[in-house]
Amino acid sequence: MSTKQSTLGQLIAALGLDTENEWSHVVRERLVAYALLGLYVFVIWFPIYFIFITSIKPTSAVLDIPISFVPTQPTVSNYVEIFQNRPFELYTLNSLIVASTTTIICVTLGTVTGYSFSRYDFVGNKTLLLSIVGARMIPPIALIVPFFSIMSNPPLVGGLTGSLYDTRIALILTYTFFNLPFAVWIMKNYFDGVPESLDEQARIDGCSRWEGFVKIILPMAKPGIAATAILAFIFSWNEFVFALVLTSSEQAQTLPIAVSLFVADDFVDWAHLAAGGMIAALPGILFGLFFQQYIVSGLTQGAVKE
Amino acid sequence: GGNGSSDGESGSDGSGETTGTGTESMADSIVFYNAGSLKYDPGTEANIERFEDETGISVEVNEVPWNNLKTSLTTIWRNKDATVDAFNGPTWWLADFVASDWLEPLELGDSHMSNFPKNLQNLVTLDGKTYMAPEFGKWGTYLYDQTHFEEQGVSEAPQTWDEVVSKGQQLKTENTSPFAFTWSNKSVFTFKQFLYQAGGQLFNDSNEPVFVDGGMDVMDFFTKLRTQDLIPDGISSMGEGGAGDTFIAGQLASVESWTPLGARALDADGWGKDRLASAKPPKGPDSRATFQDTNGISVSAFSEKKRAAKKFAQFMTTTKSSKTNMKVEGNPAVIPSVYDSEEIQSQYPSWLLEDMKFNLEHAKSETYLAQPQVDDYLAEQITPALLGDKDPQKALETAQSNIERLYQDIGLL
Amino acid sequence: MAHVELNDLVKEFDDVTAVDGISLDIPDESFTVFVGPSGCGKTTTLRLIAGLERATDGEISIGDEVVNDRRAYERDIAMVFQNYALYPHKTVRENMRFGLEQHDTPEDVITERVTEAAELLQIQDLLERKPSELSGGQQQRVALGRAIVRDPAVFLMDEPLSNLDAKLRVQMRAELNKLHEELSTTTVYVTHDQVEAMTLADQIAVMDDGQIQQVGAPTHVYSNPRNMFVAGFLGSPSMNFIEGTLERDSAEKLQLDIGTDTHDIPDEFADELEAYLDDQVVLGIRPENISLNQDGIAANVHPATVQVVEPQGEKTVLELDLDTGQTIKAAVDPDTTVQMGDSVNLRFDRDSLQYFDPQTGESLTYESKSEQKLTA
Amino acid sequence: MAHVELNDLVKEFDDVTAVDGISLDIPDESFTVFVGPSGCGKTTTLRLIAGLERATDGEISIGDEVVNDRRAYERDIAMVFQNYALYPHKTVRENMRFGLEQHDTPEDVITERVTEAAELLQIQDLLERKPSELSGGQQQRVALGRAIVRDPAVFLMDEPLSNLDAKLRVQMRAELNKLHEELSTTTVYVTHDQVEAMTLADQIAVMDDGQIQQVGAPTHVYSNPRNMFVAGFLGSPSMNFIEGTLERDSAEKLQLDIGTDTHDIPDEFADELEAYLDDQVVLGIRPENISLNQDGIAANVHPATVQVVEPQGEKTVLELDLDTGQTIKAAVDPDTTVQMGDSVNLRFDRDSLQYFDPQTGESLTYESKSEQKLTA
Amino acid sequence: MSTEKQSLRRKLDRLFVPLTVGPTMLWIAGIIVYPTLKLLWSSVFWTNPITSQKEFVGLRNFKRLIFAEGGSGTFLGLAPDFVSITWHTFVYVGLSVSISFALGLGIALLLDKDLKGRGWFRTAVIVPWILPYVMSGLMWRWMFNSEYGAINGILTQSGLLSSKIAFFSDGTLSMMALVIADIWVFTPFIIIILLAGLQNVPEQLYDAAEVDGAGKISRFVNVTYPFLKPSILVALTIRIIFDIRALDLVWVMTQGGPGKSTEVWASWLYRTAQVFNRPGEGAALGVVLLAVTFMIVALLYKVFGESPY
Ligand SMILES: Nc1ncnc2c1ncn2[C@@H]1O[C@H](COP(=O)(O)OP(=O)(O)OP(=O)(O)O)[C@@H](O)[C@H]1O
Ligand SMILES: Nc1ncnc2c1ncn2[C@@H]1O[C@H](COP(=O)(O)OP(=O)(O)OP(=O)(O)O)[C@@H](O)[C@H]1O
Ligand SMILES: [Mg+2]
Ligand SMILES: [Mg+2]
Repeated sequence: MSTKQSTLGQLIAALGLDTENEWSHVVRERLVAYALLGLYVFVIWFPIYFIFITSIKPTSAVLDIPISFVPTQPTVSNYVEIFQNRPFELYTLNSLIVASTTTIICVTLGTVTGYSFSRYDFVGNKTLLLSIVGARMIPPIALIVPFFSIMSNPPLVGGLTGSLYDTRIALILTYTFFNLPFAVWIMKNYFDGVPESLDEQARIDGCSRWEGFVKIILPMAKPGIAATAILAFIFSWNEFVFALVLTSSEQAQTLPIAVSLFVADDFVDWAHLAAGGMIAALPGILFGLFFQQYIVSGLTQGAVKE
Repeated sequence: GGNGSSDGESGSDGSGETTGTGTESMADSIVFYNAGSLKYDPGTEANIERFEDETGISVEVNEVPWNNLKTSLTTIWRNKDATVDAFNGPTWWLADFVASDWLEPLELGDSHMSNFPKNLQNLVTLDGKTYMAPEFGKWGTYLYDQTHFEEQGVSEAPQTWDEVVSKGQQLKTENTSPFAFTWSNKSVFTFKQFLYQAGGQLFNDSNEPVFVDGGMDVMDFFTKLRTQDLIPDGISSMGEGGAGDTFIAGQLASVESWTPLGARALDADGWGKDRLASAKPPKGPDSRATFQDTNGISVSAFSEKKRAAKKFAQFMTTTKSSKTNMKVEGNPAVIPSVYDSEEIQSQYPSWLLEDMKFNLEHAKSETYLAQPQVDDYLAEQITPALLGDKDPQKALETAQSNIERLYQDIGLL
Repeated sequence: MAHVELNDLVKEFDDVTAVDGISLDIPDESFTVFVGPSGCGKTTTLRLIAGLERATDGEISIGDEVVNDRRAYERDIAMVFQNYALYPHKTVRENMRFGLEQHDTPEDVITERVTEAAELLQIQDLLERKPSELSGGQQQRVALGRAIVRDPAVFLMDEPLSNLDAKLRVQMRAELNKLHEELSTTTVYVTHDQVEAMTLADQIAVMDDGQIQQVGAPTHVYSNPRNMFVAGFLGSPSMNFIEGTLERDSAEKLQLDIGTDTHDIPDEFADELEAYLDDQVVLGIRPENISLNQDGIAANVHPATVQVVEPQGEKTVLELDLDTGQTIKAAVDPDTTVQMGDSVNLRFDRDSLQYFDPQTGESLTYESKSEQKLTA
Repeated sequence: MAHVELNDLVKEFDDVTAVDGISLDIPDESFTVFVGPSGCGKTTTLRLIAGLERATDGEISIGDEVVNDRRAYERDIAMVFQNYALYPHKTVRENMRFGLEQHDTPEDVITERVTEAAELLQIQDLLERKPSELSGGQQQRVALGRAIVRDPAVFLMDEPLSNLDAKLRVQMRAELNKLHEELSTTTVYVTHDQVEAMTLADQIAVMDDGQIQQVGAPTHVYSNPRNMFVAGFLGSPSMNFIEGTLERDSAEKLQLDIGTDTHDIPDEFADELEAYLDDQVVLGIRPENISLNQDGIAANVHPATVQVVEPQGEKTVLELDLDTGQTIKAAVDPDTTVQMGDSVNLRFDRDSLQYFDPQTGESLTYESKSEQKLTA
Repeated sequence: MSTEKQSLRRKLDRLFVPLTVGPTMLWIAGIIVYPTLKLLWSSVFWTNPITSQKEFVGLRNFKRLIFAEGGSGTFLGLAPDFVSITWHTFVYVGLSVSISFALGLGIALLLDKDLKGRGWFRTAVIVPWILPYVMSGLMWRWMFNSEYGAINGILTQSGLLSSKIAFFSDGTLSMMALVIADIWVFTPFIIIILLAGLQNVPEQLYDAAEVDGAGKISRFVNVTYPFLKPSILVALTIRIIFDIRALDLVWVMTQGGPGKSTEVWASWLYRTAQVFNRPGEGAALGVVLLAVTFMIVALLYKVFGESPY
């Protein structure tokens, strides 16, 4: 009893909910925040949970009524069957390579360009920025055919022979085209919020534009960079239509394609689909968990808050 | 025929290979686009393995989700790209592909083609050339829940549309609807099947849409079913999976579904050979024809490995392959003789085989140009009509005039 | 080490002219202090020298080289910003190290200098904190520390001690003095603290409205202002100005008629003022040069009534109404016993008198006083 | 209108105790000034009163109500922040209006008050600018303006004049004084400027290291510090401390042996100091209470050598080496003629002497001097 | 430092803007110039889907898509498809963007608080966005399944409803399902962008506002919002642009059905260009879409465009 209380007490203290050390309104707000966040997380995770329990139900039990929301006879057979037939490791690898390369390119170029747009009033600054944002308003679906033709013909540059069709490079190029404008724009807006006096101080400290940018401004732009990186990563991670058209084999196909393959034409085998979906979701979830501290610290650190 | 070495000099496909002529040497690999995952096509998978073993030509299978296969192919061909050699798809794509010069005639020879029933041969032949080798059949089979029938005192499946209605009254219970259709979320397919049963067709020989009269029979039938509550609510959204699921859940007394549902039902909990039964489709005003949705293999006109691809198309559609496919997967064979073979007879109940064979021989279909858009014009009118939200006559007339205009537009009329 | 030269420097922001044609020579190794009212352009001038703003017009040279087109990082300066501009994500130590690292200073030198500066600024215990965890004065000391660890050609300091208490400020002032004596780095310094200006400066530049009013040695400027603005700006409480008409008294000597009272002009100024006979002249006298004549009425005293007694610790400031109606201030001994309402006689220290032209504000006695000093 | 009471107030940041048990009564309508060295906890105390920090311990009441759990916006205070904290996206006018709008002030009152305050602060011309287009001093005035337009229960001002030049500061000080006389709003004020502290305060609280060292009327605290810290902190240059051994001279009177020289203890302190006979005692004397005895050696003078002559305008500060080796400072008339190296005799004003226990730092004469003042 | 190195440094510094902006502009030019021209070019041609022959038709493609051919009795002479699909798009984008924005803003504000364990909350909240859209679409199709879906399960098994709802057989319900799925998938995006933006709000201004007597709402309006504006602009713009042309969810969940009741511009464009093989009309739709998007973005710029300084 007493230990229970003390662990409860510890929990309360750890969550910053003890009225001893905190303002009562702060505690009240925190409580409300925890409650709301808890509710929200519960609601948005419920579908994932439902897919998960569907995936560990025996195939036949999936269609039981009433629906059981707690698995009674969990089984991994759906997973085993799927894994036997699917090179998921390859799809995951492709997704990872494509998404991370795209992210690196977009974040690098987007950050430096966004910074210049934010700080320097060079000729055409506004026009260029507007055209960058405007560029991304073209709906990509309208461009499937031209893109396919670019990628399936030997590239103009580099003296390479052979086309880029069904390579990760094709996807990376396509995705950077889509993501870069946004990266530039997000970073520009972010840098607008970083006080210019810090640039000046860096200059006084003997930094050239490059050095000041790299050593002072970049560390402070972490939240913006993190947001941009996540955006670029997830967009590439999730893209489907172009992956479908530009790739045709495991050497370049990504997870969304893998998932879509579970959809047979004429009936949906929900148990296996759910298992496949979980497997396809897993890299993302693991990725999220693994990088959570980077995501979180990226999104908060460097903050210019004074 | 298991002897694949007859023309098996596996010449390497030289880099300077030219397209178009049949005199090229045999490539040692081809790219095959399969609709959906081979996981769900074990029959095809087994046949591909046999092909590779016997010819030494390796087949690179590219699984493309069904919904996107046509897009992928269209994109590739609009670029005159040689990425794909052969693919597997339904017969109703043929007309558009052929009209665009995207497919290569298969030159399968009469001996091969004569294995298939006449109606099917016609379907894959355009301007006298064969563009698709039929691989396996897809058509509706009337399945019913025998236990439920017995409980409601119905001893025999309905033989005609009228019986569907009359027996439906008996079969209806609180939890169970008497009747549903496999094609139900593709209302066009449903419509076509019943149109054929009513003796109608979509187009006449000079490409004019002519379905309004026959269509009205279909609409009348449906209105009866709907107003008398003999089909479930929301019928328009019940895809094959949905109808099948509902059937297995015991909430449908009978269903017109493509055959694998039979196999699924036999495996399901609480089902078995005693409970599941099949019958021939109920006869409409004209016939018991079902809708033909057969899949076959075609070869790309832009392929650089046409010889190997054609060989593949032929191999995959031999009697043996057809039998294998049916054995492994339960896909209905498109060659009547397969149903009589001993292996198959021992594997499936004879009543089922009898109905399947009947369907194969009586199925109907049409190939017509601008199929997706024609279907779209149809669907947008008949879906609300089927649901009772629109006057059927008016819906059909609108659809017909829209299609007429489309055909004028593209120069067919 | 370098001397800095400003030539007709102008800086305009949209519709504000912040710096309006400044020319100034800042000799090598000198300590030049800018003073002037709020918004007169001190910070802007510093930023122009630093290369953080582009001059609208004019020329800046550092060490004989025109640097208008040089980037700030190429000018080799260290600067203390008025608003600190500390890097919020770096600790105090990192803030201080950064400039040195940028200049490829060896690690041991960095450590040494940072430690030294931290000690000098009494922030040794704060080295690992982030700026947000510091008090205002501590942040300011870090900003100062960041500059003094460097060894630049020019130091620019913008009110670096404004947030420090008197005691610390005296210490820091002494340290800055020592530092300047040791390193002799040319320093340009902005302050609003007169004591700082007087004690630190080799030369002091008084600015107003974007222009330099007077430049010179601090005591010279203080005791010999060129015009009423400078006279009034320096000194706290500021100089009293008493306007009157110049006339001749019965003895034919010049005297100022200031209403019901008169003021005798000292003989040495008679020549300069002659020309203003019968004209308006302003007499300037600093509060600390006024004393209470408690021995009864004598010559050259002015009767007045005490209005306010303001003890300020080391001195007491009196607000007095002259019998002529003008209000003036006097700074007297803190142990004075006068009280509100007392009638007193004021004696103006005759060595410290100044006379100005009320129209132009120019000092009438500037030249002669300057000479006097020189000969003295 | 409200009085403010602080009871054993403590504020700890992670490992720093910024405020360490402060108890203070701030009477209604009073003007209380906090002074103390940089980092001693002044800002933190203000923030605690404002409700921007939560007290780790202790109690704060405003107008008889304990407000520990009241939020800042429920406390009805106006505050000038040390770092201004202007809203960068609002114009000067909007910055000033905002607080009034929050308190549902009628439009015409807002307009009137903002116009008035702007005039008073001499920022009328800047009303449409954004803070980033202002000089440091201008920003500070806006921050001040934002507070004074309000009519709160308590004003909190954190070094509101630190970035203004002397002249403007004197004006602002006067305006604040007038404002306080008109409105009588309880005001808590932090400054490092002693003149400000002395002239504005009804009571002054000297802080060190998170604690209050002494509270009282400004002149009282200045002339009668409770301990060496207070004595040394107030006044600039600060009080000289001379340590010696208390002994009896030939006449049996107490005297301080300060090496080669001695210092006679005035009779009125004989009783208090008696107990320290043969012990160490520290003599405190402010620089301005030291004068140069130029009439040759007499009683109670101390010979010394001038080391540094520092003219500061209104006074000149001398750094002197006593013959005993100790260094002290004296503030003398600016027209002094002494020069570096001169030998002089110093006279300590005997009314202004202080004595301290060197161990505890406590004043030994605090009690008796307080009484003296009272009876005087 | 050697003078050589110094002059290099100087040169590099002078080239800062060209070097930072140049490569990106070149890179992007690929998608501005080429595809835009391609799009405009294609939109004035008509390709016979049967014979693949191209024909210059001027603005006919636009006329056909936007105005009814007969023009009889339709609203403003607009094509009924155009009107209804525009309305669907408006409903779909409007509802899902506004709801997810409100939700995302709320959650971002909560997550910006100094809470223990907020790291885990952040991760948990982002996950829906990490899952492939296809998977999410299927998942929601399963959730809304008319027989075995969790939603029907909960509603009927808890006794709230007596019979199950066939969500995908009703246009309105299908749209609702799409909107819910869309909100589920894209709210994390809003959260992330706004969360990053919130980091730039100077803490001291909250203090100043609180002292000025500003309550929660007023602090949000007067301090948070001005600093968040650029991020809101980014979040809304990208969100709207993505949603207007988002195809994945619609295609996986309803394919525009039942009938055409959930057909939106994106699926219409896809259907026209890819399924019907009518690239010219698809391109024309693309141009319309581009113009509409541009207008929306311009509007957003007007509302949120100013930066806080
Ligand atoms: N957020 C914080 N975290 C940790 N320490 C802090 C924080 N804020 C203030 N301190 C410390 O608390 C002490 C008191 O700070 P405070 O700001 O009250 O000083 P102050 O008296 O206002 O000084 P100054 O005159 O320099 O402004 C200082 O040592 C400071 O470093
Ligand atoms: N970025 C700007 N845009 C417009 N006006 C500006 C800008 N910066 C400064 N000013 C104006 O230029 C004038 C000079 O400003 P500056 O900062 O140099 O004054 P200062 O002498 O440093 O004053 P203070 O002692 O108050 O800091 C002021 O009137 C100020 O308002
Ligand atoms: Mg300034
Ligand atoms: Mg402070």
